[in-house]
Amino acid sequence: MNINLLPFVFALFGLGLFCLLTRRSLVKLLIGLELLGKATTLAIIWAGVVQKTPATTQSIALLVISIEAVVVAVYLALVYAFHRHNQSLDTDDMRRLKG
Amino acid sequence: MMTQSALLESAVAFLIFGTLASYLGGAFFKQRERLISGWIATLATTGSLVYFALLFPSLQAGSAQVALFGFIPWRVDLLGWIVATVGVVLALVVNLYSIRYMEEDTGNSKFFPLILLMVLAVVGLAFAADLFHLYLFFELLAISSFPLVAFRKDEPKPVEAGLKFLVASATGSAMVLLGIALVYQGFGTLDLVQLSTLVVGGPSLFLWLPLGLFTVGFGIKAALFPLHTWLPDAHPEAPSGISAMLSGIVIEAGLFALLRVYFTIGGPLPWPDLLIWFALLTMTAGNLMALTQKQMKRMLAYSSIAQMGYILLGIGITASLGAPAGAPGGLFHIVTHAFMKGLAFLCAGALIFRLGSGQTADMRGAAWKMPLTAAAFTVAVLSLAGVPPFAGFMSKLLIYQAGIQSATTLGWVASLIAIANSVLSLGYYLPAVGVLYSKERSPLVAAKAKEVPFLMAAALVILVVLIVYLGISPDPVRQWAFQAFALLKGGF
Amino acid sequence: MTAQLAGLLLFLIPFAGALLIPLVNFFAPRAVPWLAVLFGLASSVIAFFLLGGTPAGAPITLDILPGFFRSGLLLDPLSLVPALIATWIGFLVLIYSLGYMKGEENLARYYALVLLFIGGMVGMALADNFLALFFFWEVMGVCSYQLIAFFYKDPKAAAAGAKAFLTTKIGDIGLLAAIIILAVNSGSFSFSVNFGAAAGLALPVLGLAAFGFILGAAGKSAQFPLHVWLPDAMEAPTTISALIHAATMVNAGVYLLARVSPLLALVPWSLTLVQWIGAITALLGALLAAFSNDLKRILAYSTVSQLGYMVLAVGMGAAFASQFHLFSHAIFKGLLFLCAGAVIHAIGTRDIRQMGGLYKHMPAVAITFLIGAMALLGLPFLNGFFSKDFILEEIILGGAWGPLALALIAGALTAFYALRTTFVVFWGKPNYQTHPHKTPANMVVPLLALALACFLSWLLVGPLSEAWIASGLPAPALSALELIRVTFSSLAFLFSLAAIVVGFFLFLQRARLARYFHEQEPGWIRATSRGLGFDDLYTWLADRIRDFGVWVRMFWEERVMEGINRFAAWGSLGLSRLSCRLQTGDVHWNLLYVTLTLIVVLGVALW
Amino acid sequence: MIYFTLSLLLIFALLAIFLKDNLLSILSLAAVSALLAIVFFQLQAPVAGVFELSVGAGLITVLAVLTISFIQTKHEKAQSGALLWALVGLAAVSILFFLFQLFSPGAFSPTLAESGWNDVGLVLWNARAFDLFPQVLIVLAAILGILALLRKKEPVPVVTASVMGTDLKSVPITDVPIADEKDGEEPHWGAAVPGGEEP
Repeated sequence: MNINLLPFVFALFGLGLFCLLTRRSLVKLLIGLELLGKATTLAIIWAGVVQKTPATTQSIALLVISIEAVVVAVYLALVYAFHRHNQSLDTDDMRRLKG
Repeated sequence: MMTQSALLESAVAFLIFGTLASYLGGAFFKQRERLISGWIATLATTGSLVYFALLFPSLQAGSAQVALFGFIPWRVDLLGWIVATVGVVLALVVNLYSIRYMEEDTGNSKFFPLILLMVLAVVGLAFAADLFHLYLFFELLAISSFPLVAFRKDEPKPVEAGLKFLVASATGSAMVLLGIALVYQGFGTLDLVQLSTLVVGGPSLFLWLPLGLFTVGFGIKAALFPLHTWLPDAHPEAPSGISAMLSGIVIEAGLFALLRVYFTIGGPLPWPDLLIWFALLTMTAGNLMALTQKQMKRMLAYSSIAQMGYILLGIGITASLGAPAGAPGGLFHIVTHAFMKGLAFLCAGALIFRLGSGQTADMRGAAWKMPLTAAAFTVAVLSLAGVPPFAGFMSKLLIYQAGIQSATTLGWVASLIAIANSVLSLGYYLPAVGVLYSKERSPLVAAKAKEVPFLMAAALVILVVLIVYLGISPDPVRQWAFQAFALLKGGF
Repeated sequence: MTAQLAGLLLFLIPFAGALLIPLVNFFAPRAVPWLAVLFGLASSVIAFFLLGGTPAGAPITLDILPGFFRSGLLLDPLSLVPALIATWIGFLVLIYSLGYMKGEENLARYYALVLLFIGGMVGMALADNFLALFFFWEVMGVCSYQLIAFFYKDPKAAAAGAKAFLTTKIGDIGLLAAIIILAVNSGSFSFSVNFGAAAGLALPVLGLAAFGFILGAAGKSAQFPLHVWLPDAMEAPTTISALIHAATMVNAGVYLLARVSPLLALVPWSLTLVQWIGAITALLGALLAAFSNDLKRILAYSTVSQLGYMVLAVGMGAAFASQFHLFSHAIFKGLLFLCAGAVIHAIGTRDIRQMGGLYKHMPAVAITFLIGAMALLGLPFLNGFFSKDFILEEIILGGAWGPLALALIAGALTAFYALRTTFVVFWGKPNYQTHPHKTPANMVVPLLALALACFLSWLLVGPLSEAWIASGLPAPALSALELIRVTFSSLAFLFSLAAIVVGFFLFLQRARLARYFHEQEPGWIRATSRGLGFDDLYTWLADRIRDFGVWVRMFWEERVMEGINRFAAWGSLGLSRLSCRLQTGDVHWNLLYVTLTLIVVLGVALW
Repeated sequence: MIYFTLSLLLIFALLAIFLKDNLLSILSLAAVSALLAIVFFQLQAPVAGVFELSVGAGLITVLAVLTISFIQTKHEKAQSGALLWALVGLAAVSILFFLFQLFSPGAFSPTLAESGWNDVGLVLWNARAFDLFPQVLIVLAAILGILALLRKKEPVPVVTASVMGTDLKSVPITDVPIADEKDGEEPHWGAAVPGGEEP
């Protein structure tokens, strides 16, 4: 039985991008970034399956997942600071800098 | 005589322990946080720089495998050395400058360690031989720069800039990572040297997708034209020292990563001229946008985008048209740009430090009260525009030459557009200098302007000397740039 | 010293002097005139080394633009005569200037320009290719403009300078066009290459080139119809007039025609054109000179007339004769001008009707002027006599009867105005009010030298013709004795004698003539006094051209350039604002750019 | 069967994107993580699965929920019923699929190579040990960064001594009109910054 998970990877990645592009909230931005992360993690694991080196890809995936968590933490800290200034999580309030 | 790995270990250890010591020292002596953290960081970068300098002679023969601390396999080559050393030099100057500059800020015990981590990331990026390893340093670079951009979190704008930077950067990272996964899926290894041989012999059919993802992913960090949008927000809002670091070495690091990837697995490039088109777009857009900026630092940020176009053009000309001078020109421009843009941002920072305003209009006539700063700014800006006796001219000249050397229509057109851009860039550089030297003075200048304190002035003078020196006798460094690419085989 | 080195020094020294003088003026302004004289002396001494023998060896060449343009020195008799004349007369002029220009302002500029002028002429004569020739040609043009307008505070002088510059420019355009035509054809600027390649050129194209050269020469040598600038150029200091008339500028055109005469010979109509231009100019000049009352103007028209003879000789294919006359003319015209300068210096006016009886005050000047005038009208055994008869003889041999007739009439008129001027100025009733100044010694010395040369210079015909023949240029083998024999036994002698006699008769009848003209005042006389309407015509034309130019300039500046400027400024600013719109500040837009770029990059890769 | 899991994953991803409520969409994201963990199990990558489940579904969710609840105002917290519902649903789905996966291990891809904890540990500590170096630095950077971003607003420490040649007299910043106010106020650091005081 032949399976190919790459279409799912791209679908998930696309969903992440879609979320980033259309949802005007900082929480949704987080979700979009997370979806991108999930897609890449899946792609990494799948690469290990294809190359038959699951241990290597799993260790890479561990690092990637933890980096994801780290980035989310920093992001949330920034969101916290942002909320202090704007009392909102709307990206429409994030348009001071332009031009 | 220390071995190569011992030298590199010392250089890296200085940075690591500098990070820890700087933080702990600052955290323990809360009252003198800024001074202790700052001076420890400065000393750490100095020590690191010394060992980098000692490392140089052993790189003449080509790249070498080094097991850092016994378990980290890096490949040391001249190309990486140049980028890493420029990063360390810039960090040294920025540390020196920030000791005084950050005196109104809190949290300095985090500020200086983060700068050191940033440099560490550049060093790792420069020598990493494994694609995922490279990515990790890339991520380290990003994560250490987010908080620095938003360091003045009590104002809304830096936070906003940090958020935008983070979102763009994380998106780019995800793309890079997806590309890495695809490469691994295709080749079963992530070692760049192995990949470069596999690409030549093995299947490259699938490579367009990861290469595209790498281009866009690293391109976001390198601020190529349509991907640059985070830069004009992040660079001006960061503290000026960080602006200098970001424009001087961080975006170049993104480009360097792209370059490394292209030179290893980019052999069968599916789109030969892409880099050149990107470069032309980037420099034109950057210059155009800089033209109507009202804030000094924002203008400089846009000009960084334009300068990235020049670097990319040099590399692109060599990569796709085969003119040998291009890539060394680009590399040399990385060096000169680090110094001149660093200097420009530090000068802008010095003006803001005294005036409290970043608007160009508020700096009217500041030169008469801050002659050294204004003179340094003039040097930086003229050098950026590529005016002869300064370093920027030398590196730009190499890039123009490469385009003409390639003897193709595209090369010629690219060189002409680059030259036209240089002229265009004078359209905003000169007015900025003119404002400083204006006869009339803005009220802010009349009330507050005075020459910057000694430490900041020292930082400015160091960079001015570097720029003038590289402009008058570019040759050792220019020669290194040529050598770095001559030694390059399979990406290292 | 080899001839090559001498040749090189000959034109480098004046240039060096021209460069040095402003510097010296900075430290020691009073030394400037003497320094200039020193430089003149140096080059004129060096010129003697060139007399000995024309070089057989390779001339000096220099790659100025490697692979594209090399220039060198051409040292043949044809080029040496103008060069030597420029050097020597120039030296005399410099000495003379010591006295004449004393106390004027801007002396450094004056001397620098004079040296540059001399250097330009020497360089032009010694150039072995058209490009260098044109360069020095233009150097002379600029110098002449500057020097004619030297008294720039005088509007007339400024206008005269501009007029000289613009008029000669018309000719320069022709010259440049001709040079380009030839260079495009042969791929080289060298004389020899071009003369070799010219035969292969289609006749109309070659004719165009020939016409360009004729136009250029006419402009520089003040030939009909571009002669109008020369009389006005009399506004210059008299020394400069002498320089222009005798030594440098006007000789250049004749030299050019002589130089390209092999080329003109290939175009049948061009020689005829040159003959007629020369003849008409000779007559016109003489006529205008006969009815002028301004001493310098008379001499200026006389120069025009004599140049006409020379051009006529070139048109007859007798380059040697023209150069011989050029040599003679340089001497006696230089003499006449310097005398005139002395007179003007003494009296303070240029109008001959306010002079008269000056012999008593300045006998030396009077005698030398008389000698010069006699040479001018061609009294036997003076240099002008031999050279002019030589030309007439060539005309007769060539059978150009029309031009001959004009030339003879011009000869008669020449005799008339030469006698009239001499008499009115030096022997007639004194009409001046002021007491004449004494002539300084350093002004008299050059006069005596030149007067002596008027008697002796024709003796050089022997070496000259030998040198010509030796270097392969067409010239009759003549010695001085031979020249005497030929001259006195030819038809031309009779003709010119007749012309002199007629002129003398006219001179005797001058009172009646004057009364006739005064009472009847025929239209053509009025016209003559206005330069036969040429000036009016040119002024009208120039006005129209200027109007057109103003309109073009307005259009160019106001519409085109301003438009471009505005377009560039608005365009770049507009583009800037537009592109700044791209920076929406909205993070979603930022990400949209990223996504679109990804799609485009991947799309390009797939495609 | 793995396709089914992935389809469900995509559905939850869509939910995470489109749900209006912030908490619910974060919980949907947690569900996505959980499903992804199951996919990893199915792909014989249990280590990554467990890690994804604990970090992706657990830690990140907790962080996000904490942050949001910390900054969200009261009226938004009223929807805890929905939260409960979602949590229960999530748990049910996870358990269901975990059981399903346990009952039919390797049914989808019998050729998959297996790698347990030991293998991964071996790789991570030997073959790719060098990646831990930047990893540690990243964590360090993140800690420093978060500390910097969450630092209390405190007065600038006043130091009067002169240390290592630095002249420590700071310049008082007085109010001076600023030329171009169009872009909003410029940073006046040193001056008091208006902003919400957090508890």
